[in-house]
Amino acid sequence: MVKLTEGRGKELFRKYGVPVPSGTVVSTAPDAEQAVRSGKVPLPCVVKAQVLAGGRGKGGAVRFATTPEEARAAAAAILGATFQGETVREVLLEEKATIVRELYVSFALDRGARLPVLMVSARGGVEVESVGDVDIDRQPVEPFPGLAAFQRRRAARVLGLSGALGADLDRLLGNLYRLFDREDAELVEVNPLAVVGEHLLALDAKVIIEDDASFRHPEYAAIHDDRTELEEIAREKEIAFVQLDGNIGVIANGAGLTMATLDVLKEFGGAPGVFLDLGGTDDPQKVTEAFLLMAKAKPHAVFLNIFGGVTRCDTVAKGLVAALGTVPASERFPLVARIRGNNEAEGIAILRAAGVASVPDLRESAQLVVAAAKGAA
Amino acid sequence: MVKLTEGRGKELFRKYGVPVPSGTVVSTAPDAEQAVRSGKVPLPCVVKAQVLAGGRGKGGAVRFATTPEEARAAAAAILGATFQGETVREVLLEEKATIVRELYVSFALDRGARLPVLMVSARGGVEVESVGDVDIDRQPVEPFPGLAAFQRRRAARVLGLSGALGADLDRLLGNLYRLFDREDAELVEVNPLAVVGEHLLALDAKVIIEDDASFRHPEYAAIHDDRTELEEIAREKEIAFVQLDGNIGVIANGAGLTMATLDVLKEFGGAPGVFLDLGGTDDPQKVTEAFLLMAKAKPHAVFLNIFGGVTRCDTVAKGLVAALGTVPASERFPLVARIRGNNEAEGIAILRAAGVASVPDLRESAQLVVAAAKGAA
Amino acid sequence: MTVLVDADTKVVVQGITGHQGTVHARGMREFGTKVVAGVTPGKGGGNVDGVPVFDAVRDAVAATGANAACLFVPAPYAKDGLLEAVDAGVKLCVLVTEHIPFHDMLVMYHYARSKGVRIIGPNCPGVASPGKAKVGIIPNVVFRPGRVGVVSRSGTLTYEIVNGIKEHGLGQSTCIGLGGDPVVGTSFVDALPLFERDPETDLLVLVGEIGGTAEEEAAEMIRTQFSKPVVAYIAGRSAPPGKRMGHAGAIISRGRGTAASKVEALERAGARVARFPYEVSEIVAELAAKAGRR
Amino acid sequence: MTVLVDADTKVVVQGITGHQGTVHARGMREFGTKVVAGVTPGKGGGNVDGVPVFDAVRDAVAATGANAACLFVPAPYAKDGLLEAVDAGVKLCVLVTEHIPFHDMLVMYHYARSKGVRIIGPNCPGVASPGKAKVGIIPNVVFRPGRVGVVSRSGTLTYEIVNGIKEHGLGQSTCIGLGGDPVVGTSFVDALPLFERDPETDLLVLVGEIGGTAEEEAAEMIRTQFSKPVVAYIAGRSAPPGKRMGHAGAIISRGRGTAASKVEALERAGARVARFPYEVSEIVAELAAKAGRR
Repeated sequence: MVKLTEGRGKELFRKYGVPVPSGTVVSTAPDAEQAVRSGKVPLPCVVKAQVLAGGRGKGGAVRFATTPEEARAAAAAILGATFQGETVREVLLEEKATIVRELYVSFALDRGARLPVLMVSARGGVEVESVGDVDIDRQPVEPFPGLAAFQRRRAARVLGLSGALGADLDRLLGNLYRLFDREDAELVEVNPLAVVGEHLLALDAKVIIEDDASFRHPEYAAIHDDRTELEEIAREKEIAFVQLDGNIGVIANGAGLTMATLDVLKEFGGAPGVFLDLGGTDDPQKVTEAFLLMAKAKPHAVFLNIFGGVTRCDTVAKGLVAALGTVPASERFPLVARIRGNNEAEGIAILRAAGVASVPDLRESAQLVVAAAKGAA
Repeated sequence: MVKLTEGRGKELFRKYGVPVPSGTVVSTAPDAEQAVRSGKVPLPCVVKAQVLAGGRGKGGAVRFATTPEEARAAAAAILGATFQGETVREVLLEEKATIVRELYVSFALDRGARLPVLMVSARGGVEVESVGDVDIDRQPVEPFPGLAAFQRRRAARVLGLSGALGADLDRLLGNLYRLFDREDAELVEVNPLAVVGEHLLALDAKVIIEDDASFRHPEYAAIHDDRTELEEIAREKEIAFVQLDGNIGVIANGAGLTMATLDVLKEFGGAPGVFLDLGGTDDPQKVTEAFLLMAKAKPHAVFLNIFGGVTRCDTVAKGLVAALGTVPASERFPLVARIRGNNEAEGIAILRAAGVASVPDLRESAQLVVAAAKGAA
Repeated sequence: MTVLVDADTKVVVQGITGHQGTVHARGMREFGTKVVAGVTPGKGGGNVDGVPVFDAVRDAVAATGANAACLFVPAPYAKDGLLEAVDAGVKLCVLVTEHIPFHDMLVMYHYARSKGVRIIGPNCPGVASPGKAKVGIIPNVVFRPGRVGVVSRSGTLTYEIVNGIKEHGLGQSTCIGLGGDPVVGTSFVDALPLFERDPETDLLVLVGEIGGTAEEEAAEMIRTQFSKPVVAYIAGRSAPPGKRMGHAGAIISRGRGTAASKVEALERAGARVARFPYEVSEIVAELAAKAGRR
Repeated sequence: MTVLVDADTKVVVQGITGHQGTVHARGMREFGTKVVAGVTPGKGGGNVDGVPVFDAVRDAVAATGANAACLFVPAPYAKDGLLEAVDAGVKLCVLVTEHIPFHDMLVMYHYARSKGVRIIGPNCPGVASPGKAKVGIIPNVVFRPGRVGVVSRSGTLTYEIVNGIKEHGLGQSTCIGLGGDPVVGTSFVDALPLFERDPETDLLVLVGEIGGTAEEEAAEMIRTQFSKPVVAYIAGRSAPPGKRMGHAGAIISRGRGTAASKVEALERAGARVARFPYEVSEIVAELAAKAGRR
């Protein structure tokens, strides 16, 4: 998934006709001052760190300014700081709104119903998790015929908006749903949606775009703020890769088997570090690349747990043997292999020829790798 | 329904990305010459009368020109001429295409299936009515999910188009369907859709827009080339009005009852002239207006046949009596009334007070009005 | 239930605060129908002749258990009104509104169908079963309980013919006015099985018009799957080709859908076809008399 | 038919000329499945291992009577491929393709449903009944005919567990791999009634994952409407919150969909919940042995 920063989310809001305050994103303190001086950002203004973490207000990542100098100082204080592990590289400056009421509006996916759901609450401006279910109105939206006018009217009644504000909401919801649909969003959330004077303004923007739709949206391909460097390399090679805190590397295939392997390692006292899911490849070259990527993460021991389906055991064995030949002796680590399923016998034979034993029992192989990691530590 | 001329249809085609030859519409012969001289219309070119009637080619309404002077002469010959009762006020000039093949493509409504239907035929360039069913491929299009890629591929196979021409057709069909859907069309027909060099070109455009969608398309309100003057007045007053060749005026309510009245009058040797359907009004003012409109058509006799449902008999009677008072003696005509249904007794009483008798039996009243018309003739 | 409505039918009138809505809600109640609610967005909380008005159909259904909707919503908003009724769980929607674009009707029809909801109309008089309930606008005065079913594409012509049946001393089981628009929620072939199954209908009157092929399709069904006597009438036998007689259902095009083709198909299917509206009740009376003698 | 497939299942493979399509078409045939046709637009007229290839699913169905489709169509074209299969009248679509945007799946699911077509997947291994037919990619080697049903959101983990059942000397009635994407054509609650009705299934193995609430919903159905013994396993008990483990089904969010909540719900519903994959077949063997003794 691609989480957009508030600034990028608001750009999308503007494009789809969802009203947002006047503002701009800058990456230096002087630019912040200049943005205010030029009139691009009216005063008083808000200066917000463009990080994905929540709770920015409490963490000092949101500040206020009434002069260009204050805007500069606020930006200087925030830029380069770290919030929940994220370094601030950009700040959003925007006009501070005089809020009459704070509301909540979002579109998300209801997996059970297989429908998008429109959620609204008159209790906006707080973490939606803290709002009781009774205060959140949910309406499923059928892709055909799409968000209907009667649903928008109901949302307006729930939010207590009528007249010009009701008409504003009607347009806003239509536009927000179009954004959700056309941009392949997993989530579009406005919290708070503020009543400012006689109009509605989206004071925050949370937009998550679905990875799988990237063939329709190449513009989001570059945005992956929460990946580590190795995760990024893995992505380019189309290998699912997750870095945790432990010291055992796991190469498996399939999300379920990968997670099950984690469960078993933990059971035997192991601390899994890097997880690498080959998925359904049957290309030995890809196996080799995955293995070399694993070596870069410097695990204390590696557990190769493959059940051959689309991925054939002999393919994995060939890729593994090829990779073993290129890892320098200094970077070697203990390896426990377990390969089962399609072409199991051929795979085991290839590994045996390269001096690697396959341990067919999952309990036994997991215990071996945990012991090996402890020995290497 | 609003039938668009070829020129207007092609404007829509351009707007939706359906390729048409370079061309323009002019209304004078000098403008025709100028359009060619300016290069707006490349030579050789075609000069086509912008009338809605079919068979223009045989009627001399389509001519060719290889010089600006010839274009002028062709336009002069066509403009002001009459084809099947329509006077030519505009001509379309466009580049003459070198046709490799002529195909047929249309979207229309299949009432039985309640679905739009895509029809294609490799036998284009002739009246589609003359093409056998076996040579026309029909594919219903579900509004959800809309025209699918596999349907466009099938159309391409049926038409024998592949490679760049197949891709052209794929785009063209997608755009034509969008036009059909978004412009509320009853019919969008391209005949011929021509293969010209390596591309497809729509050499004709037949577009019919639905009247009922006029609240979404005010731009079509002015276009009603096939209405008589009285029909146009009736439309403004929202009265359904049809002019035929006979001498009996009929005021009825509802399309079915109006047609049934026609059937009965013919049975008794009458010749219905103006038909006026009040629909479901219960506004006496509208009845008065309808009656005065009828007077303008100068019928030899008028038959008022009302079955009161939404329209109440007393309302009709009041409106009729009000109208009778304003028609000058010189324009009077024999009137036979038959009013039944809701508030029948009140309506009959009102008419009786104004000296008009209501004849309850349809057979008898029809015979009376036929006799009256013959007496007046 | 006999056909579509019965004594358990509870109607919500959408657009009840408009002139038409108010008048016909009253007409339905005078017929004996349970009109339990009205809906007009923004007017919730009030009432019309004592019928409570709600802002949304969902609220009306929750409060009153309405299971049928009668829509007097203006054409530009009719699609939304229908979607709302379907979403609220109503199972029968009578769409009185005229001039609804057929592109809207395509969406409404296919959506309602996917949810198992029946639409009658648009541009239709609706359905009435004398002694049970009426959803729509057919004038009450033409009815009298009986055993003749009526299904029609017309409006006032239906009233004329139903009234004729009454004047011949007979009565009706159920009368459905389907509407004559290009896209209708319920067509003859959808309605015929309802009458075939209905134990209260002995004989069916079918009133068609020129244009479209709904009557030809009905004839095919009558021939193969309909066991009761049918008396038919097709309006527009003498209409000139290509001229509109008032609505889009009445266009003659390409030689299909002519009166001749419809009459021929119906006669071939064993229906008695009247040449004029007044002949319908004459034939019905004749058949009823014969059946009575047997 | 037992569950979804049987000896009358005739499969058309969409994307048969691709590497995956060719390999798995072969695998299905080796399983004993009637693979009657392949489809690849533009390659009609050829064949793959003797299976005729058509340009369109409609042509393939007309020529071969195919009633199930197995799709190996790349994600950007998968929606069209599915719509084509539904339009052609196929009744079961196994969608092996991964990385299909869920917005596309919403359209595919609701369209297929309106036409009465069942989708398995996307991003799934498909369905197999040993001795009858397989539509999908589950490796043949793990199967052996028997009376244990398996339904799972996982891929290889399913193979692992199915294989374990075989290694304990037991066999499977039907195994369905549902796929773990956010929007799936068939979920646990859709699949459970099929196994409940299936006379060839004595016991059901349910393999879930963290994320979503499909397992909680399944637990509720097991508690109230499922009469056969259930052995469950939930992968990801020790996965860290908020980290993706490979696909979108495996996100922990807002405290719902945790392994703990799933395990608790299943245990409350009377299911035996294994803590590790290898425990599943151990429990199954234990229950089978007990049932055998009775």
